[in-house]
Formats: sequence, C-alpha cells, structure tokens
Amino acid sequence: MNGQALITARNLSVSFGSTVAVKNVSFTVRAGSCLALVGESGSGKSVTARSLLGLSGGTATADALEVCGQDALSLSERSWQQIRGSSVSMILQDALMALDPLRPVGREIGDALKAHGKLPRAERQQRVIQVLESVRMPEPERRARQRSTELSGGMRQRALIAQALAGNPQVVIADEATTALDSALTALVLAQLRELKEQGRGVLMISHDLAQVAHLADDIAVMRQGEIVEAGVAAQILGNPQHEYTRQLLRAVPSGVPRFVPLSAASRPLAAPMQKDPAPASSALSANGLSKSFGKHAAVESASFEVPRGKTLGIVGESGSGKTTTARMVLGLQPPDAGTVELLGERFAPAHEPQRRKLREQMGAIYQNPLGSFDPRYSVGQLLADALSRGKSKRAAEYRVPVTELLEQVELSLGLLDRNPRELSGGQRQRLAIARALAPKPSVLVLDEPVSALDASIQATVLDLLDRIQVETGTSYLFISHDLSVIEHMSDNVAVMHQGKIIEQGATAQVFAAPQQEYTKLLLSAMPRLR
Amino acid sequence: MSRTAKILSIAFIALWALIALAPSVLAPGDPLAVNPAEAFQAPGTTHFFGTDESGRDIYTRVIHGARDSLAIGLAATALGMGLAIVLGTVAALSPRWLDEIILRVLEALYAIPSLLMALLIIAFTGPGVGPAIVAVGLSTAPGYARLVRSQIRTLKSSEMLEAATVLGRGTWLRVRNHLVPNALKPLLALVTLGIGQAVIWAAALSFLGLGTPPPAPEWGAMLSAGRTYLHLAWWMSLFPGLAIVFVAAGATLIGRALGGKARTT
Amino acid sequence: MQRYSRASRILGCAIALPLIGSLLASCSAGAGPDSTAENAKPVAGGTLVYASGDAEPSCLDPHVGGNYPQALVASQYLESLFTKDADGKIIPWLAESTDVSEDGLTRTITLRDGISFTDGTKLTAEAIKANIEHLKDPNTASSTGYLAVGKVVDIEIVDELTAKLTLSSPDNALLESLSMPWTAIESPKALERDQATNCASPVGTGPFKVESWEHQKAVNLVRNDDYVLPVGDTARADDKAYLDGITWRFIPEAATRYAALQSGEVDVIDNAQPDTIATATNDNSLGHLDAPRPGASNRIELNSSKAPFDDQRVREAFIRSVDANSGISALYFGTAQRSYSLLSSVEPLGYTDESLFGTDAAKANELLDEAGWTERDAEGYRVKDGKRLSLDFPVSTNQSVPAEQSLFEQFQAQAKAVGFEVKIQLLDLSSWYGALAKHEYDLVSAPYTKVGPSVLRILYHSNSTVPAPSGYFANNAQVKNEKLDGILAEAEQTNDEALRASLYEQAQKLVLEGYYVLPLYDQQNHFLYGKNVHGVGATTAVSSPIYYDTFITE
Amino acid sequence: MGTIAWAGRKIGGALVVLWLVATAIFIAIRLIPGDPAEAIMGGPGSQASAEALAAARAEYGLDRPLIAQYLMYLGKLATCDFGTSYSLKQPVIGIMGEVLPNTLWLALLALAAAWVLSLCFAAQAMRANRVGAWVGNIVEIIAAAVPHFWLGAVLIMFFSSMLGWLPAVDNGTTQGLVLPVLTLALPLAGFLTQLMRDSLSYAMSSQFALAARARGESRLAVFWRHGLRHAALPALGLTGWAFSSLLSGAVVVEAVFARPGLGRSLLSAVLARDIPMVTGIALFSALVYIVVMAITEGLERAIDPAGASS
Repeated sequence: MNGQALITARNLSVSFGSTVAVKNVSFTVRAGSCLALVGESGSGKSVTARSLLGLSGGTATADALEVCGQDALSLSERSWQQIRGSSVSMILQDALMALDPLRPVGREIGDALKAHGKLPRAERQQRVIQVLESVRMPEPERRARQRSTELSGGMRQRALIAQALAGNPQVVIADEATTALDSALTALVLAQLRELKEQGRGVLMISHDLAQVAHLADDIAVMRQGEIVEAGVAAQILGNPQHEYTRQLLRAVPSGVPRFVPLSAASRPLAAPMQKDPAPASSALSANGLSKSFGKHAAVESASFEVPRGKTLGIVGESGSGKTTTARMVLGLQPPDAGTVELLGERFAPAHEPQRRKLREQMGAIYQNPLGSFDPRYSVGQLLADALSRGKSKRAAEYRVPVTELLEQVELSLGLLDRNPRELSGGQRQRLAIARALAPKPSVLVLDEPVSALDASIQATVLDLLDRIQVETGTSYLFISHDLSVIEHMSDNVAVMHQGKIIEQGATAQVFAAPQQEYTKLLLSAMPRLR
Repeated sequence: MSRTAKILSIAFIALWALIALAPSVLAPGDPLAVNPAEAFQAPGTTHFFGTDESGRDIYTRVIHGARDSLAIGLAATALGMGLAIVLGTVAALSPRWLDEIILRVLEALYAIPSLLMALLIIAFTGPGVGPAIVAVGLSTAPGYARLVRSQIRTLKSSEMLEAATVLGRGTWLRVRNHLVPNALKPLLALVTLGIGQAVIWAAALSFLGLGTPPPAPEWGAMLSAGRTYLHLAWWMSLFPGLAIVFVAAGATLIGRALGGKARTT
Repeated sequence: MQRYSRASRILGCAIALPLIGSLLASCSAGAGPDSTAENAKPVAGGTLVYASGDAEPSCLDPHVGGNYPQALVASQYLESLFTKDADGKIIPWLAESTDVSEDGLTRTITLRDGISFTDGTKLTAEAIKANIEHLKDPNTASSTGYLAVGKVVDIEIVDELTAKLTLSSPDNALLESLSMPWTAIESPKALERDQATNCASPVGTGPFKVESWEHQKAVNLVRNDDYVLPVGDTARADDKAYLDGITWRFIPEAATRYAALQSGEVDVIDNAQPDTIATATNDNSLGHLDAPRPGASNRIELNSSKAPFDDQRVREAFIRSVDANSGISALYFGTAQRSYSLLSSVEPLGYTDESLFGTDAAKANELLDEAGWTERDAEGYRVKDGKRLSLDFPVSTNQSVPAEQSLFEQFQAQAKAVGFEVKIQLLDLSSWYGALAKHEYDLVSAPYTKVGPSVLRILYHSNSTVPAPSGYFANNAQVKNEKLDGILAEAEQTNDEALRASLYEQAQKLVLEGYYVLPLYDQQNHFLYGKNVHGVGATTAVSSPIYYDTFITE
Repeated sequence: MGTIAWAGRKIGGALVVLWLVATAIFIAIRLIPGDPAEAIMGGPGSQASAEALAAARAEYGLDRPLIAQYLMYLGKLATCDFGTSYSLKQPVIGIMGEVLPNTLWLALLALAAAWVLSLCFAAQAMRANRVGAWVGNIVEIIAAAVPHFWLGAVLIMFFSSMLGWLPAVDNGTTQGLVLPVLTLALPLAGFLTQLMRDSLSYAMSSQFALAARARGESRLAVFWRHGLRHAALPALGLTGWAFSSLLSGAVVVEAVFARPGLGRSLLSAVLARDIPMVTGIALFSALVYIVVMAITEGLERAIDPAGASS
C-alpha cells in the first residue's frame, strides 16, 4: 500500500449511554488514497467519522486511535480543536444546511483560519480567496461576500469544500457529500475529491451508494449495524464481494440492471413480464407542446412526449431543468401557457377542474417527500380509507377489505394501520404513498423523484415494488428523476430535459448506448457505473 | 403530543372545568360572606389560604373566582378568534387588493397595544367587564388572523391539497377535510395560550380599577385588592396570583403540547 | 397681643418650635419618632420630597374646582385672609382686622400692610375683589370656593387695604369660609392670565412658590425668599421657611408610596394605609400626623329623593342592617374612631347620637316588612311590586381608600342578609360625578370639607340640591325639609352663639333622626414622615399640613 | 426588493395604518350617544361649561357636515395638531413630547434587559441536564404568566422595603430604573427564552454548527457566531409584538412605580375622558409601533437578507 497512515483506528467503539453505535471497527486512512465507508443510514458510519474529530457526541473507546500522529484517545478538547480543520476536516452532506445561511460564505471559510489563527485579518481574506480559487469558484471575491442561500448549487458545493480545505488538512472526511445531488453536482464533488487525493491528502468517504464510491475509493469498508462486515481493496470488494450484505448493496445499484429484474433479494421474484399486445391502440398519456413561463423565465418550452399503456417513460434532467413543472402541468396542477395533455385519449389539460374530475381517478401522483402530501392528522388506515371512499369517510373499518388489499399490494404490514405516517420509515412512507395512489386504480402514475430521498437498499425495494405493480396492473408510469441509473433501470423510453426543453428522447437502451446530444453525453459520462 | 402530556392536559382542563362549573364541590362556603372579626387571618387549617380584609375565606374566593376569570379569558379569546377566523380566511382567499386592505386593518388593530386598546375602548364606553373582553379580544385578533391567513395560504399551495386535487377531490371536500381542520389546528394551540394571556390582561384592568366590580371574587380584582396589604397579608395576593399563573402556565403547556409557539404574532 | 399661629390642631406630634410652641395646648400625646428631636435645632436648607396618593390635580389653583388635593399643595404657596387657631377660633391672617355691620349684611376687611405676592404685586384690597370675583365667575368653574362666597353680592374698595363686602343675607360662616385654601388670595395680576397659565403657576403670598410643574412627576416648589409672616414671630430670625423647596410628587400606589418612605426616597406621604400607620407607629420608625379634616364626617348618604329611600323605614332598615363598627376596627387598625355625628370630631358644634345607629338585623327586617318589601326572590333579595330592593352605590376610586371600599363591600354583604341588593360601582371621578349628576345613585359617600358647622347648610339645605355652575350639588341625601332649611338659615345669620349652637343641634338631630346619613368616621387625613423630618404638624384651617416650620436633619 | 422601494412601501403602509386608527377614533367619538362636543370635553360627568362646549364645537367644526368635520379632523392631524388636552389644559403634542421619551426609554431598556436575560437563560438551558431543563422550562412559563402589577409590588416589597437596595419610585437616577425595567422585562424574558431556546438548540444541533466544530471552532465560538444569530432572528421577528406588550405593561408599571409616561398619561386621560389626549396617545403609540416594526424589519433584512429563515 502506498502512502503513510494518517488515521489508524483499531477496535474503535462508540456508545451512547448503553447503546453501542459502533462496535470494534478498525481501518486506516492513508495519504493520497481514499477509504470509503459504505452502509445504510443508521449503520454507524457517520458516528465513526465524527469520532475521528472527537465530535461523536458519545463515548469512544479503542485499542488504538491515531489521528495525524497523535494519540487521539488522550486528547483534550483544546487539542482536538487544534486537529479539527487543520489536520482533519469534514465535508457534510447538505451544502444548504452545512453552511450557515445567515453568514457570508467567506466568513464561514475564514472562521476555520480564525480558530487556528495566527493569521492577520488581511491575510485571512487572501487565503479565503485563494481557497475559493483552488475549488474553481467563479468570481471568488464576490462570492465570498454572499450567503450560501444566494449561491447556485454548484457554487455552494464548492464553498462547502473550500471551508473544509481552508486549514490545509491532511485528511478530508466527506460525509454523504454526494447524496441527493444531481448527476452534474455529484460529478463535480467527486472530481474535487479526486483532486484532493491527488494532492496527497487522505480522503475518508462516507456513502450509502456503492456505485458512487466505486469511482474514487482505493479501499472500501462495508458497515452494517455498527460493525465492519467486509473491508478490502475497492476492486476486490466490488468485483468479488464475500459478505452477503455487500452483495445485497451491490445488487441494489440499479444502473445496468434490465427492467423487471429485482434489485433486492428480499423482493419477490416477478412473474414473467407482460408481453401482451405489442401495439396498444393509443397511448395512456400524451403531452403536446407544453410550455410554461414564470415571468420572463421559460420553465418549460414545448415539451411533447407520450407514455404508452403499461410502459414507463423516464424524464431525466438536472434540478431546474423543468421536470417538475412538466409533471405539474401533466397533473393539471398548473395550467400550461400552451399545449395540451391528453389522458386515455381525452383532453385533460387545459380544462376546467369539474370537467376533468372524473378523469382524475385515472392518474395518480407520487412525490419525493410523501409526508408533505399526507394530511398530518390522518393515520395510515384513514389515509387509505379517505382515498378509497373518495373523501367521504376516513374510517378504515368500513373499507377493511380494500385497505388490507392495498397494504398487501405495497407489502406493508397490517400492524401499521393505526400509525401516523410520521412514525414510518422513508421506505414505508413511499409505499404508503403508492398504496394511496393505487386506491382509485389509476391507469397512469406520475412519479416525481419517488426514490431520491431513500437509501440505495431501500430504493431498490421500492423500485422492485413499482416494477411488480406495473407487471400486475399494467399501470403506465411517467417517471421523473435526476438519477440516470434509476431512469435507466426503470424506463422503457427516456426523455432528457435540459433548460426547459426535451433535447433528446427515445428507447432507453438506445439513448443510453448512443446519445445524440452533447448534453446527454455529458450527463452519461458523469454517471457512476458498476457494471 | 405525548400520551402523558395528553393525560395531564385533559386532567388540567377537567379540573378547571369542574372548578368553574361547580365550585361548591371543592369550596362549599360562600365566597361573599364577610366576617370582619376574622380579617387578615394567616393560612391555616380553618382557612387554607387565609382570609382577606373583610374576613372572607380566600380559598373559597379563589375557587369561586375561577368562573369569572376563566369566562373573561374564554370570551375574549373566542371573540378574538372568531374575528380572526373570518378576517384571516377572507384575506387568504381574497384577491390581492382586498387581502391588502384587510392586512392594513389588522396592522392598525395591532399597532395599538392590547392594554392601550382596552383603555381606549373604556374611554369611549366606560369601565366594566364587557369593554375589557372586547378590548382583549380585539387586540388579540390580528395576531390570530395573520396566523389563519398564513396557514390557509400555505395550505392552499401545499402538496397535501395538491394530492387531494390529484385524487379528484372537489373544492368543498378539500376545504372541509383538509384546509379547515389543518388551518385551525395551530390555532387551537394558540387559543390555550391566548386564554392565559387574556386572564392576565383582564387582571391588569382590574388593577387599574377598570375591571370586574366588587365583591365578585375575580382573581385580578382579588390580586389587586391584595397588593395593598402585601406587607401585612401576603396570602391575599399570593393565592389569586398563583391561580392566574397556574392557569396561564398550564394553558401555555397545553398549547405547547399541541404544537404552539410562545408567540401569538 | 398673643402670637397667632395657623397651626390649629397638632395631633400625634411633639415638636416644640418657637412659632407654635405656645399654641400646643391641644397637642395630644406624641407618638412620633422624634420625641428626642424636641431639641433638634432647626436647620435651613434641603428639599423635602412629598408623595401624594391623590390624583394629580389638573389645576394648581384651588379656585378652579376646589378639592382637597388642591388644598394640600396650595397651602404651601397660597394664604387665606383668615385662619383658625388651636382652639378652633377664627383669627385674621392676611387680614388684619374685620368688622361686620349691625344687620350683618356688610363685612369690612382690612388687610395687613407690607405683604406682597411672589410676582411682586402688593397685597391690596383690589386682591380681595379680584379673588372673590374670580371665584364667582362661572368660567372659573369653582365648586367649593363658589359655595363659600355665595352670599357675597358686591365688593367695594374702600381704600388701599380695606374692602367692603355686601352680602345677600347675614352669613356668620363667612370668616370660616374665607379661612379655607379654596378661597385663598392670589395675585390679581396673575389672575388676569388665561386659566391654563394660572393653573400651572398660581401666584400667592405663601412661604413657597411654584417653580415648575412636571406633569405626572412633580410640582416643584421653591422657598419664597421675600416671605413675610403675616403674624410676626420673634423667635424666627427671618421669616423665610427652613426648606429650600418641596418636591410634590404623585405616587398613586399606596404600597409604592410607603416603600418609598421606608427607603427614604420621600420624606412625607399622605393617604397612608391604616395597616402601615399601625406598623409605623408601633415600631416607632416613622412619624405620624393624624389631622382629621373639619366639616362633615365621612358618611354614607342615602338618596331620599327616590324609591326605595324615599321611605324613612327603608333608610333606617338599611342603616340597622350594617355593622360598621367591627369593619372599622378590622380595617383601620385603630387609626379611625367610629363617628355617630354629621360633623367632624374637630367641630365643636358636632352632635352625636350613638343610639340611632345600633346594628339590629331583626329590626331592619321588621321595618322592611312594614314598608311592604315582604317578598324575596330566588337570590334572597326583597321584592315589592315585582321590583327588587336594589341600591346603586357609585364609589369614586379617587376619593376612597381601599380600606373604605372594603368596608362598603362588607356593608353590601351585611345588607344582603336582610334583603338589600347593593350594587357597588367603582368609578373614576369623572364617571362618578356623572352618576351623581344623573341621580343614578341610592347610596353615596361624598367627602366634604369646610370649616365650621355651616357645612350643614351646604350639605342639607334644599337649595343644595340645585347644581352649582360646575355641575356639582352637595346635598346628596336630597334632604328637602322646609323646617330644616329655616333652622339652617337662621343659624347662619344669628349673632347669638348659644342660639347658633342650639339651632345647629336641632338641624343635626333632624338629619340624623331622619336616617338620611350613616356616619362612619372623621375624614381620614393621615400623614407619615421619616425620622429626619422635624416640625411637621402645622396645619391650615382645613387641616392641610404646611411645611413652613419643617426642616430636615441628616 | 430594493431598499428604497422597501422604505417607500413601509411609509405608505404606515400612513394607511395611522389613517385607519384616526378614522376609527373619529367614528368612535361620533358613536357615543349624545353631544360629541361633550364627549370630547370629558363626557356628561365633566359638566363642561357652555363656553367650553362652544369652543370645542368650533375647534372640531361640529356644526358642519360630517364629511367636513372628518376632513378638518384629518387635516389637523396631518399638521400634527392634536388639539388641547382639556384635562391638562395643554396642547397634546407638548405633553407627548414630555412623556413619550420616558416610556420609550423604559420600554427599550426593558426590551434590552429581556433580550439579555433570555439569552442567558437560553444559553444556560443548553447546558442544563434533564431536570435542570425541566425546571428552567417551568420557570420561563411562570415568568411569562406573572401579571406586571403584582411582580412590581413584590419586587418593591423585597428590594425597597425589606432590603432597601433599590428605590421604589422614579428618582431620575439609573437605580430608579432597575425595578421598573425588571418588572417589565421578566415576563417578556419568559416568552423570549421559550422562543430562543428552540431556535438556539436548532442552530446548535444543526449541520452548520457541526461543520463549524469540524473546522476547529470551540463550542463557545459556535454559540456566538451561529447560535446567537439564529436565536436572534425569531426573537427579532417578535420585537414588534414585544414592544407592543411592553407599552401595555408600561401602563401598569408607570402606575406602580409612579413614573411619568405614555401609559400613565393615557390612564389619566381615560379616567378624565380626555378624548383629544386619548386620540393623541393612540396615534403616537401606533406610530411608535410602526417605527419599531420598520426598524426590526430592517435589522432582519440585515441579518438575513435572503429571508432564509422564513
């Protein structure tokens, strides 16, 4: 192995009271290389990372814990403060939340220098600009004076990385630094981390997504329930996983997996995919020349597409590309400036609400955050009863049979009937959202980023569920996501959106294999692939 | 709201409802019965909370005073809330110009502090419980109204209502099943806070000599009478004061359990 | 000639100051803290801080309106033509001498020479004319002073220092009337200013003068360095007051006022709470001045002009139903003596009859039954012809201390036992006057301070049911009795002292026996002052303290 | 929105609010049964003289049509002519000039004291254990529920009468301000603490606080740089309300501590039914509220220009 060991942990455990969050984990972070800690939420990977900064918040014990040459087990709070930022620093997940929205980013970056600081004010300013330049922030002087909320997504990520680099640390911990970012931003962060590695720093990358770490990690440790279940050189782990859990994680990565092949071992294998009538008479949903502007800004410009019956159309694009506005027009929540939407051959938008109300039962919607779409006063059973009774009742007892059927259909336990959706896990909530959308037996489901907030393994189970429902009911999907690998796995056809326009559309395999547009090529090149 | 909080809240409300509706169960005596020979008795076994300057039993008076004090709080809050629901809903659902007008009216109401508002009304009507209730109600209305308005506006564009639209629910069902109950829920939390505050402001009016007429055992009036004898008979003001604090603090706790914040703006 | 003092009665004091030393005959046993301070040598200088519990006057000129708070502050900068000595005898003050014609219709007053107002105007007969005319001018809106000089129809200036007053009928109370602060003499030049200005800075001849008035905060009085003591005092090196000035503050909260006195922030407080007086005098930490006001005693008047009190039996029933004695002893801690008289205990002609006011619930019930109030409603109140036996009792919060309000609440509870519903309404002064003006009262407690028994004429003569220009009428009991009117008129006109006394006794008997009034106690006028304050006790004819002799030691 | 546009909007809104308040009072005077001149001069109880009533009629144009009266009334207000207080016999504007600074000063000090107190409490609560936090919680709620007049009386009893540490009444010194300011500040601090504790604990457990700690900042530095800023925002948003409640409290506190001020003027004006005075005070307190709101909004804009917290 190349590189000097910067962090060495031997049998590190962290406990909170009587709860042990991390059990006897051992690893080494070396200069010029990247160690990835991979696992689902709650696996203890973040706690592990924070304990390397003395910030776990619990009690850390270890046979040995050496951080940049110092015995971290005996460090005082003051000594820890010396290490933080200057020897080891951290990049957190959400740039919007990890930079104080009330303070200019330049000050946030400068604080790192202040904390260690013998640097005079003027030099600190200079160093802030220098760091911003090193992460290729455009117009660094101006940006330094702005607050994170005023920056674009990309600039925000750069600022976040810059604040971690200000103290010129030897080790950078990236805690879910790429989660929930769209592909361009993910690519940007990964490139930045690669650069850090090349500069000879040690990188500890924390993620739930094996596909993403594949590009960067030299070594991988897979964590589950506070323990490292498998560790080793990246190629070996990815290519020849030994532990069942590692295999499960690998399997959950959707890219390159053909349609209707389960991503999760827990999912029931599907009956043979429906290969019925190859040429449906009409499409389930069609949009013709949809346009929408907000003020001067054109959010969507003449978007046209069709969703064939029983098939899935994937719309992919970065945030701000107009995907969601398109979805809202399709759902009749926003009247288009121009263009029409037809559902099952009938005019759906623009139309008067009372006229299309009957038709609405044919189209359901699933959102990224299902909780927001549930009435917070309703329990699981009440939500489903409400959907089944068309708003006339919320007594689940009256709809016992159909409610049970719906829950079974989305593989939710009947025991959850009286729970409030707030008490459910993310995956369970999304299943509930699906169950509710299925209640009126719709022909089309519009799914707007349905799995973006979920861990890879949970995402896999939800995607499997959607597959199965499509097989069983023949529902057509309009599947919107920024995640190319999800789109690749889920879609029969794909439409690529960029700056409000559909720039390319066609059969999924075709578009992914031979993209015509430059932008599509760019997107695909940034897509992490395992297979 | 946790289970314990729920039980405690219900117990609290039940206790005060019992005290207000059937004070004689807990204090069988006559709150107005004077006995000058027993004036200024310290709390003891015969008089739990002592006696006042006319030898009236303070415990009996505190218990019997609950009805008046709480009624003032409830009436003022009900008035404020009723006005707020109407104004807030109209503002939220109206075209911009009407919304703007209502907002200004609310701001004008808000610009006069509550006690000043009470005094203003009294300047025109003369003192009494009625003006006090109207004043406290009017001055709390803008805070509630703004909340109703912002609640409804937030809810109007919420994913929850969109989801209902997508499910094919008509306007009436959306308003009845989702908009109204969800808009009113945070208000419920505020109501409890408001009752406590209304009781305090009504007490302040009694202090200024503009509240409930004697000899009614209203807490503010008792507290106000007791402060004269603070050096001599601390119990005269302590116990009605505690009753006010107990109700206001209890109401605050319930409000917070229901998800309210301390602010009524 | 004997040295005169305006110090009339000094109760609860034990100070021996040259000016008043020889007049302390009536000074009762001293309970003050400064029994040792008898020897304290007067020191000049220092500002006394006075804290009043009364509402801040809207006018510092006591001619305008004319209430007791005005008298309290005005006594420091205004002086009257006459005053009262320790025996209650009227003596000249700014006046040097006075004479009345045989028929009693002409009163000649000669002023002392050499006295000037603080604006430099010399005190001349012109001032008497200007002041009385000022009082009689409806635009002045005087109540008390207006009634006091009501019989003066013409003022003639005889010479520089002599004025001749022509009266509509003989008035043997005129000198008493002119001894009151509400008829005090102000600079005629100052009176010519507009009312707002004169209200803010009245100009008199007193030992202090008004320097400034910070609304809601204080009236700042400073020493009048050119003061001439009308009645010379050989023991004083010069006539100037000892104090540099007085800060006259308004602290409405009784507890705050007392706390401020305890902590030494203020030197003197008025309207002291009975319980604090008891505490302060018990542990000898503070000085106490009890100066009951002259004129009427503090009493509840029963409005006899309308039902149900137009029936004497109902009036007696009410009076018999309440037990004032136990309430007074509990609420006043021995600082107030029960009165059974219409007049203050300081009025020599007061007539007392305790037997009329014994509490007797059985008799009260009997009387009410007799009067036809036989039924009772669900709440236990008596009813006649479908009407409840209900009494309106407006109480002015500005004129009534908490203890008194508590006493009224006790009456309310006691009267309920025999079937009266007493509706106490606590009102501010303005609403209270409004309620009275509209005759919306059955019971009322209206303090009235005037020197001498002629107050009886103001309070019980049928003429007094007619409102004065200010709107005030004093006969709140609405006694309209021709016999009484005749007795009161005669008593005021006679020159025969014995006849006067007997007439006033007859008059008082008529009122008391008619159960128009429930006397309670003297009009309370208690002051507490700090240990280092000496020479408190000199008072005017209406018992308002003056701080001419007062000094502060370290 | 640009600053100038923002300011213009604020001023326009303020004028509308003042106009509404003035109109409401105008209507109220006319709604009182009986003679409006008499109402202005203190109601039937004041027994105003015929001359005074005539003067009031002339001053307010009561013999002219209602609309003319209204315009005349607004015209006078627009030129800052609030009339003459008949009970104090002085121009209302002059009295306001005397008493308003006292009340504003008292309210501002109380606001500052409440802020400092609640910051201390909130910071303390962050460090407290479960029992400590619970006790702190109860104390805050009780503090927020204590009536001013009683608190004032109790403070006077302890600190003036019994201990003799602090003056009970206004004597022009700083010490004389301590008790009134505390009386006003404590209940408000109870409210603010509840609010600040929420936002403080949100800020201190946020990602950006973690990021700051990971950069090597001490807990204290994080508290100062991030915690306070976030705790201040909701409290700042509450300032308009807080100031308004302080003005209410001032009515009581000024009576208890014998301080001259807006509240005491209003109380005596109300007791005397001095309508010109009442009108003046109502408009001035509305103006104060509007100014305070504008200042706090300006501050909010400075702290949080993007409205990130809302």
